[in-house]
Amino acid sequence: MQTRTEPLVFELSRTGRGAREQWPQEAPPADDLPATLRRRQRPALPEVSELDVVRHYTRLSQLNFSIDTHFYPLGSCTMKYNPKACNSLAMLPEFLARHPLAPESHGQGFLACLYELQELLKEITGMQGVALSPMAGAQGEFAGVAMIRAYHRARGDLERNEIIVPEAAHGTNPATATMCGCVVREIPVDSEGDVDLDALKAAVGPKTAGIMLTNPSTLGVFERRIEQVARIVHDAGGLLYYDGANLNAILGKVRPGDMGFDVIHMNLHKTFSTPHGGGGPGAGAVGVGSRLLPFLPVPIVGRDGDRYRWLTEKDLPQSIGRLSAFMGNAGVLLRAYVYIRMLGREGLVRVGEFATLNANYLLARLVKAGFAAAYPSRRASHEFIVTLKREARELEVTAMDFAKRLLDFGFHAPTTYFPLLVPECLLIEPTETESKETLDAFVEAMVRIRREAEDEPERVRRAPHTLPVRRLDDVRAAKQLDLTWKPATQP
Amino acid sequence: MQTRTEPLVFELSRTGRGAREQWPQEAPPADDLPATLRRRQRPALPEVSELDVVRHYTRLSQLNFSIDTHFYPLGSCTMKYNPKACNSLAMLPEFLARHPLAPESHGQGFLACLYELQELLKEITGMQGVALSPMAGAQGEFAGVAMIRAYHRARGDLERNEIIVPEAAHGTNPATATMCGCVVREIPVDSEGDVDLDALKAAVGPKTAGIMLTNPSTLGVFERRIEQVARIVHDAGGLLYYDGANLNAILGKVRPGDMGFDVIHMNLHKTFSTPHGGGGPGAGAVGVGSRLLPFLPVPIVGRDGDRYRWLTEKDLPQSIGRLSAFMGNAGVLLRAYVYIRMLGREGLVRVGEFATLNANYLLARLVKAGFAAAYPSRRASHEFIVTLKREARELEVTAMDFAKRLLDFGFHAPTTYFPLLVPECLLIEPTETESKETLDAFVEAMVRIRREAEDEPERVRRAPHTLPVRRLDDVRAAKQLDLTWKPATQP
Amino acid sequence: MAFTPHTREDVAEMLAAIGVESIEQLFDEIPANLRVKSLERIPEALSEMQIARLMTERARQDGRPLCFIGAGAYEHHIPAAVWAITTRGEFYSAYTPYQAEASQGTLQTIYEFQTMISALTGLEVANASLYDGASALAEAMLMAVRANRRSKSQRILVPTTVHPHYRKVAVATTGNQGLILETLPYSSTDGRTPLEALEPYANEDITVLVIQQPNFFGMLEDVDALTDWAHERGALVIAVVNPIALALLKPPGEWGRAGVDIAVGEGQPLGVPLSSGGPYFGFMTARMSHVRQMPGRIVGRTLDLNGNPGFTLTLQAREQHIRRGKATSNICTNQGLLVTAATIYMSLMGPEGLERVAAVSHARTRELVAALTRIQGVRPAFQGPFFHEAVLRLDKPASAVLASLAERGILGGLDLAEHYPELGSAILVCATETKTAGDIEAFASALAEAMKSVRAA
Amino acid sequence: MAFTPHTREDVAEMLAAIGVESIEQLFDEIPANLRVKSLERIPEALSEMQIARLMTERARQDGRPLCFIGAGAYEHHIPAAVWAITTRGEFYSAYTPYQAEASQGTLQTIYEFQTMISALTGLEVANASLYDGASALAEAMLMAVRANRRSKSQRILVPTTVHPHYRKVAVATTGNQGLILETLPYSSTDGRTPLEALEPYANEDITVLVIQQPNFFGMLEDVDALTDWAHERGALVIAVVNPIALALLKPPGEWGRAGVDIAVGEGQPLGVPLSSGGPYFGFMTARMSHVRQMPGRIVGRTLDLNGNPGFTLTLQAREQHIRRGKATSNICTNQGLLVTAATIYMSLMGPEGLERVAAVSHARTRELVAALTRIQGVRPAFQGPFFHEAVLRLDKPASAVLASLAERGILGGLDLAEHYPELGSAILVCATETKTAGDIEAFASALAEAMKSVRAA
Ligand SMILES: Cc1ncc(COP(=O)(O)O)c(C=O)c1O
Ligand SMILES: Cc1ncc(COP(=O)(O)O)c(C=O)c1O
Repeated sequence: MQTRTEPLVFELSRTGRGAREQWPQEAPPADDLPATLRRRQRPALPEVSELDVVRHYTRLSQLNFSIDTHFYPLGSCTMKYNPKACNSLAMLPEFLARHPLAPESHGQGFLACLYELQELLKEITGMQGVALSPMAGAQGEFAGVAMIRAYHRARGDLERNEIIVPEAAHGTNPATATMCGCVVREIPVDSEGDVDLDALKAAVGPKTAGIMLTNPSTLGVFERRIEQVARIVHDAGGLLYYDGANLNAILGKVRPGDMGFDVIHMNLHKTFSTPHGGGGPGAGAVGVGSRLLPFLPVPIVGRDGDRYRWLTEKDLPQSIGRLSAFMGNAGVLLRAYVYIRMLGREGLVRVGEFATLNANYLLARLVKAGFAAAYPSRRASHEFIVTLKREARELEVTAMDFAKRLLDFGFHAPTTYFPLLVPECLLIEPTETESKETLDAFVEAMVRIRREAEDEPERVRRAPHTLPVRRLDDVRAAKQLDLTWKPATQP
Repeated sequence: MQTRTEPLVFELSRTGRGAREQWPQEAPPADDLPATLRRRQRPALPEVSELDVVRHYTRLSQLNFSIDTHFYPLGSCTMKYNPKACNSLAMLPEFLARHPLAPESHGQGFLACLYELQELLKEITGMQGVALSPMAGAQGEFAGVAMIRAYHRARGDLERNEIIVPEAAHGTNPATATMCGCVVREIPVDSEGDVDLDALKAAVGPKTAGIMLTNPSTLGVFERRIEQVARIVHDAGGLLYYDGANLNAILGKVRPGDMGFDVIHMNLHKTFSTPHGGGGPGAGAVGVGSRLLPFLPVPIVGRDGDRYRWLTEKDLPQSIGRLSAFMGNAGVLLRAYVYIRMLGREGLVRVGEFATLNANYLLARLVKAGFAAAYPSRRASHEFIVTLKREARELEVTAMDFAKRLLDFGFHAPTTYFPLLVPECLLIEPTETESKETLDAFVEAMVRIRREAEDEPERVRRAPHTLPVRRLDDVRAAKQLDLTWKPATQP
Repeated sequence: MAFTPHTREDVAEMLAAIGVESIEQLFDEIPANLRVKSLERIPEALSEMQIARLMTERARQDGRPLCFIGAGAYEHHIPAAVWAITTRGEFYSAYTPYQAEASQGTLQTIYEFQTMISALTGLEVANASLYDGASALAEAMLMAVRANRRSKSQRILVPTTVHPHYRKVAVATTGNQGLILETLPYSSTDGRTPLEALEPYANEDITVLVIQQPNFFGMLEDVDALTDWAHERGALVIAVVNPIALALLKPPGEWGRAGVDIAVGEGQPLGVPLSSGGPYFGFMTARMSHVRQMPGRIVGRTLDLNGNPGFTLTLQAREQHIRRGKATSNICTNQGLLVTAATIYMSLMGPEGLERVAAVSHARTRELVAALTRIQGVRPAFQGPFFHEAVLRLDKPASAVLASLAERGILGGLDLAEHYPELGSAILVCATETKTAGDIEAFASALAEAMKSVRAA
Repeated sequence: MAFTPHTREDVAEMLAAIGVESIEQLFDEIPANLRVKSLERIPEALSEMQIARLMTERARQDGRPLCFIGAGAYEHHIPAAVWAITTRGEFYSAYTPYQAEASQGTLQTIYEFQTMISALTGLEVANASLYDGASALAEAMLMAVRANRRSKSQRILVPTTVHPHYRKVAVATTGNQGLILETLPYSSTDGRTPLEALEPYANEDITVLVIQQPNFFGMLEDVDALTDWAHERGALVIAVVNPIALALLKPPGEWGRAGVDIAVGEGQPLGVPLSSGGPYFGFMTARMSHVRQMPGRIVGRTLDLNGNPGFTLTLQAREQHIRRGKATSNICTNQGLLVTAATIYMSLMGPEGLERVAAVSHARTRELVAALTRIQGVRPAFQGPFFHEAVLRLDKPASAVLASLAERGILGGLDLAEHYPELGSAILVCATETKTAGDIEAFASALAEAMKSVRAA
C-alpha cells in the first residue's frame, strides 16, 4: 500500500480548472426558473482536471487495506474473496441502463435472475418465502421484526412488544427492536456460550413478541440447544428471528428453517460474497416460514407461466410495505445470484465446510501458540474469539494494540472488543477463501507481536508504524469535530 | 505505492490448488491424438486460487509508478493522461468479441472508426494517405523505410541504400534502417541543436535513399532549417522520413506534410494518448505523400459509397505487404479515434500549445533555479534537456543519481542519458495534461536534491530509499543471467 | 467451485493440527436431526464461462430501450473514470473503515463527500450515506422527531407531491414508533403544495414538515413560504432534494429565513447507474446542532500520534454497535461504494459541470414537453415553473399508449394512474442531458402514432 | 477539451515566468510559411457523453454473431479477473520499466511470464513479447539467420501449412535483408508437410526450417521427423505454436532428438480478446545459447544495494537504444499490457485448467466436424490427426454459403479460396470451449439449410 498521504481534493482545486470533457457542451440559461427559487452562487465543489481526479482517487485507494490486497479476518463480517465475475456480470451495460420503473416487458432477463435467487435462497435456508429488497442486514432485521409485529397484530395479539436478545448479540439487533417500537430484553449466555435457558424461560411471557438469535452466535459457537430455545419461545407465543450474519458457517450443513426459525435475514454481502465496498452496499434479503408469508415486504418477483412480474401491495395486502424507493440493491442481488450459480450445490456445502475448517485450524494453532480461546471447550464455527486479557494484565498490551500492530505485519485486524462480554477480545474469521499459508503467517505474526509485547511493549502500544498515518486520536475527533473541509481549517 | 515486495506467483503455488471456477468442467481425454505428438507432463504453471491471483497481481501493480499515480516526465515518451473513456469505449463487448476475419458485413461500425481515423490523421499531418496497421513507432519506421526502398526500386533506382540519421536520433531509427537492409550514415548537429547542413550536403549522393528526422528533434528543439534540409535531400534524390514521436509538440501548429516529409509514422501511444501499458501496446500508423501512396502496407480501410471494406494487396499491388497477422493493434486504434474525436479541432491545437507552454515554463524555472539547459538559446519544444555535467563534475552526483532520488520524491525520473551526445542529460517532457502546481513541485524537488548533493551526496548516490527495492545491480543482472524462475534458484 | 484454495494435503495437515479425523467432525455440535439432508433444488455449479453466457443472454433480453422515465431515478452520463476507479479492489473489497489507519482511502473519500454534500445543500454536516433516498427520508423523520424537543405530537406533514414510494417507505419505517404522517393535497392547477393546504394545521402541534423540491411532478414548490410557515410554528423542516437540481436551485440551507433543518435525497443522479433501482445511496445533511441525532456513519478529521492529520469514524456513540437499543438508528452497512462513485463524479463535474448537467437536462425536458404537447390529445397537466420533469395528460389511456411506445423501444414515461388516479390518464416524463434532439423527435413521432393507433378508453 | 488543467491565471503566470507575451510566441522558431492555416476537416470536439453514444451505436451495429472462425485468433473464455487487474492504472498507464526501482510490478510480472512461456514451450529463455505471432516469426527468422553461423545461404524453408498471413509478414519483414523464403508443399491427403517435400533440399545449404504445429489446417505435423531432418543438415528449427495447444501437445523443446532452437507464437489465446485482430502479442522462446541474438526486452532477477532480490531489464546491449544500427531488432515499444493479461490468465488456468481448455476446444471441434460432415455435400478435406481446427470441403461455393450463414448471425469459418485455391470450395472451421452443443447444433442446421439454398457454382 501507498504510504504517503494525499492532499484533499479541495486543496487541488483551482478556480477555472475542470474536467470539461465530461461536461455538456451547452450551458443553456434556465431563465424560466424564478430567481427566488434559484441558487445565488455555485456550490463549492472542487475544480480539478480529469487527471487530478484519477490520480487523487487512485492514490487514495492505495491507502486502503482490502481483500484484494490483504488478509482481512474481521470476525462477524465474512471478508471472503469477491469474485470478479460477479461484478462484471452485474455491470453488463443492459443491466446498468435498466430503469427501475421500466415495464416488465423490458425486464424479463433481470426478473428471471431475481426470481431464481428467491428460490435458491429458500432452498438454502429452508424457508417458505423470500423478499430481496432489504438493503443491508439491519434493514432485513427491521423487516423481520416488523413482520413479527404485524403477525401478532393480525391475530389481535396487541400486547406483544418485547424482543429478547442474548447479550452477545450484534448492536443492530437491539437497535432494530427499538426502531420497530419494541422493548429489548437482554438475556445472558452461559460459560460455554450457549443461551442461558433458565434466563430465557424467565424472560418469555405474554408480552414476548420474539427472540433474535444468531446461530452460530457472535461468540463463534453453535447454539446447541436451539431446539429447546425454539420450543420455549414458541410455547410462549413468540416467534424466532434468525440473524443470518453467520450463515456462512453452516451453509449446506443446517438450515435456519429446520432449526425452528420463523424469519431470517441473510447478509448477501457476507455469505454470498458481494463486496463490502468500504462500508456497503450490502443486501439483507429476508426469508420467512409459512406463518409470515403474507407479511413480506414488497416488491417481490412472481411468476405467471413463463412471465415474471412484480408482486406489490395488491398481491400482498398484509405486507409490512415498502422499504426502498425501488427494488433495493438490485445490482448486489445480481452479484449474489451469479455467486450462488457458480458455487452450485456442492460449492455451497464446501463454503460451510472450509470456512469451519479454516477457523478451527487457526484456533488450534493460536491455542497451541499460547493464546487463550474464549470458549476452549467448544468447536469454532467459522469464527472464534481469542481473549488477550492475560496479555493485557501482565504486559499492559491490549487487544487494540495487537490489532494495530497486526496492520504493520500486513494483516487487517480481527474485530476487536466485540462481543462486549468477552474482555480484550479478538473475534477472528478467516473465511474459506484463505489458504493455509496465510493462516500460518497470521499465527506467526501474532506470536511475534506477543514477543514484542514482552520485549519492547512500547513498540506494540504505539503501532502502527508503517502505515500512512500513525495511531489516530479518536477522542480528539469526537471532541473537536472537523466533519467538512473549510478553506481555513488547519487541524 | 506499496513498499513491500511480493513473492513470485510460483512461490504461492501448491500442487492441487487452482482457480477451478475458471476451468471448463469437462476434461475429455483427447485420446485421438497420437502419443508421440502429446506432452508427457503438464507444464510447470503455477497452481493458485483466484484470490491468490487477484491479490498477487493487485499488489504487484502497486509496485509501479504510472501516470495514474505519479508525474512521469519521461522525455520522448509523451506520458500524458490516458482518458478512461478511450479504454472503456474500445472495450465495448461487441468490439472485443469481433473476430479479425469476420466478414465486412459484421464490421461496418468498427471499419467506420478506422476509416475516419485514417482521414483524421491525414488532415492532422498533411499527408495524402495513411495506413494504420504498424504496431508501434518502430514498425511504422520499418514500413516507412521499406516504402522508401520500394519507391526507389520501382523507379529502377537500385543503388539507393543509405539512410542518413542525425546523431541525436532515437535508436530505432538506425536499427530500422539496418532491418531494411540499408546502411546508416550518421550526421552531426550544430551547437544550437540544428542539423549541420554542411555535413548533410556532404553525406547525400546517388546512394542516398533518404533521411530520418524527428522535428522537433530529441534535443527538444525545432529544426529551423527544415526546408533547406528537405531541399538538399530531395535534390539528391532521397526522401524524407518523419519520426513522429514528437508530434505532440507541434500538433495543430505545423504539419510534417507541409515541412516536406514524404513519409511519417505517428506514435498513437504518445501524441494520441493511448496507454503505454508498461511497455506497450502502441500503434505506429504511417502517413505518406502522393509519391509513396502505392506502397502503403496493407490492410487499409477503403470506402465504396457508404460501405467500408478492407483494401489488400489486390487493391495495392505495389504495397510493401503485410506487417501483422491481422489489422495491427486494432483496439489501440479505437482508443486513438475516441481521443481525437473528444479533442476535436480546437483540442488538438490546444495540445501542442500547452505541451509547449508546460515545457518552456518548466525549463525557465529550472534554469532560474540554476540548472543548465543544453540549448540555452533555444525555445523548448514539448520537451527539453537539462545537463548535469557541472553537478557530476563538482559534486560527483550524476544524472542517474538525480533520477533515482527523484523517485523518492514521488516523481518518475525524466529520460536519462538520451540523447547520447549531451553529457549527464535529463530529457524532460512534462506534457500538456500536468498542472502548474505539479511542475512547481518538480522544480522544488530538483532544487532539494541538488542541495542534498552538496550536503550529503551519499544520500543521493544511494537513492532510492523509499521504494520497494533499493538501487538494483544491472551489471550482475547481465552477468549472472536469471531469466526464469526455477524451484531451486536463490538469487 | 467455492473459491477455496485447499489442497488435499492442506486438509490433512489442518485436520491433524485440530485433532479431528474429518471436516464432518467439526460439525458435531449440531444436533444430528437438524442436519441438512440435501439441497436438491440447487443446481450444479456453473463455470464462470457458463454463467457469463447466461447473464449476457439475460441482459440482452432486456435490451436498451430509449428511456424517458425519471420519477426518482435519472439517466445521466457517467464519466468512464468514475467506475474505473470505484471498482478498484482497494475500494470495492474493503470493509467499513473500522481500522482507521488501514482505511485512509475510504475515510478521506467520505470526508470529501461530506464536504461536497454540505456545499450542495448549504447545511453543515453530512453523514456517510443511508440506503437510498426513501429510507433517508424515513430516517430523517425519526431524527427530526427526536430533535424537536418542543413538539410532542410526532405529527409529520407530508405533501402528496412527495414521491409516492418515499411516502410508503416512511410509513413502513416510522409507523412502528407511532409517528403520524398526514398528507397535504396539491393544487390541481399548478401541481404544487399551496399554503392553504397547511391552514388546517395552523394551530396544531406539528413536529415536522416535509418539502420535496422539485416535487414528484417536477413542479417547484414555494419552499421559502413553506419553510417559514413550519418554523414559525416550531416544526422542523425536512427537504427532499435532487442533488443535480441543487446545482441550479436554492440550497435547502437557504430556504426561508432560517433554512431547513435536515435535507435528504437520492444520490443516484451523481454517477450511479440506473441498475433497476439500486444500489443507490441516500444522503443526509443537517445543521450542526442536530449532529448527535443523526443516524449513520460520520467521518472526522483528527491528528495521529505524530500530530499529522488523518481521518477516522467519529461520534460513534450514536451508533448501534456502541449504543445498541438507544442508537439513533439500526443502520450498520450503508452504501459506501456509491459514495465513492458520487465523490468522484462530483469532482469531475465541479460546480460548472454540474450546473450544466442540470441546465441541459432542464432544457431537454422543456423541449420534450414542447414537442409532445404539439401532438393532438397531449397537454401539460400543470401550469407554473417546473424542473427537469413534467406531467402530461393524454386523451387516450396512458397504459395502452405506453405499451405501444414500449413495443417501439421507447419507454415513454411513468403512468400516474396507480398513485394519482385523480389525474386521469397522465404520464410523468423526463429528459436528461443524455437525450438528443433526435431522441426527442423519435419519441414525439412515436407518441403521435401511438395516440392515433390506441383506442380511447 | 484537451485534458489540460490550465486556468487563465496559470497561463498568465507561466508566460511571465518564461518571459513571453503569448503562447503563440513559443512557436516563433517555426518558419511562418509552414504554419498550419486550419484543420478544417477535423470536426468539433465531442464530449465524453457524445463519443460514448457514437461508439456504442457503432459497436451494436457490428453485433455479436456466433463465431466459428479460428485461423490464428481464438475465442476462449477470458476470466473477469484478467482485465479487471490488467486495466488497473498502475499497469495500464506505466511506461516501459526503464526505472526498475519504480517498476517492480511490471518487471516481476514479465519475469513470471518468461518463466511460464518457457514452461509451456520447453525452452530456456523467453522475451517480454513481440508485436504479434506473425512478426514474432519474422523476427525469429532474422534471429535464426544470425544465430546459424554455419550456414551462409539465408535460405529458409517454410511449409505452405504455415499461416498464410505469417508467411506474408515474414516476406515483407525479412525480404529487405535478403533472406530467401522457399515454400514446401503439403500432402493433399493428410494436409501435412511430408518429409518428401524436403527431399529436394537434402543436400543444400539451408539455414532454417519453420514448422507450425498444429498447422494452419489444424493438422498435426510430424514434428520429430521434421526437426531431426533439419538438425541433421545444420539448419536451425523455428516452431510456430499455439500456446493453448501446448497444454496437450509436445513442447517444441522436445521435438525430435534435440528440440527446436526457437519457438514463437501468437499469445492471443491466453486471455486476450479477439478485438478485430489486436492488440495481441507475439511470444518467443529459445535455447539459452541463442539469448544474445534474441530481439526484444528481457527481464532478469538481480540484487539491490541491500542484497535483496529485484527485477530489471537486462541484456540491453542487444537493443536499439544501446546498439542502434547493430541491434538485434528495431523493436522498442512491445505488447506489454497483453503480457500482463496473459500472465494473469495462465496463473488462473494453471497446468490443469489450460489442459482442459485445450482438450475441450478439441473435443468441441471434433463434435463440430462430426455434425457438419453429416450434412450432404460437406466432407473433411484431410485425413489424420488434427487439433482444434479443421478444413471442410463443400460442394457448393464457400463464399455464398458463408454469406448465407452470416445473414443468420453465424460466422461459419474462413473461406480458403484466397490462400489455397487448389482446395476448391473449402472452409476452415474451429470451435473452442466457449461453444455449446446448442451452438454446434445451430451451426449445423443453418449450414444444412444454406447448403440447400445456395446454388452450385
Ligand atoms: C451479527 C451481525 N448481525 C447483523 C449485522 C448487520 O448487518 P448489516 O451491516 O448488513 O446491516 C452484522 C454486520 O455487521 C452482524 O455482524
Ligand atoms: C524519438 C523516437 N522515435 C521512435 C520511437 C519508437 O517508437 P516505439 O517505441 O513506438 O516503437 C520512440 C519511442 O520510444 C522515440 O522516442
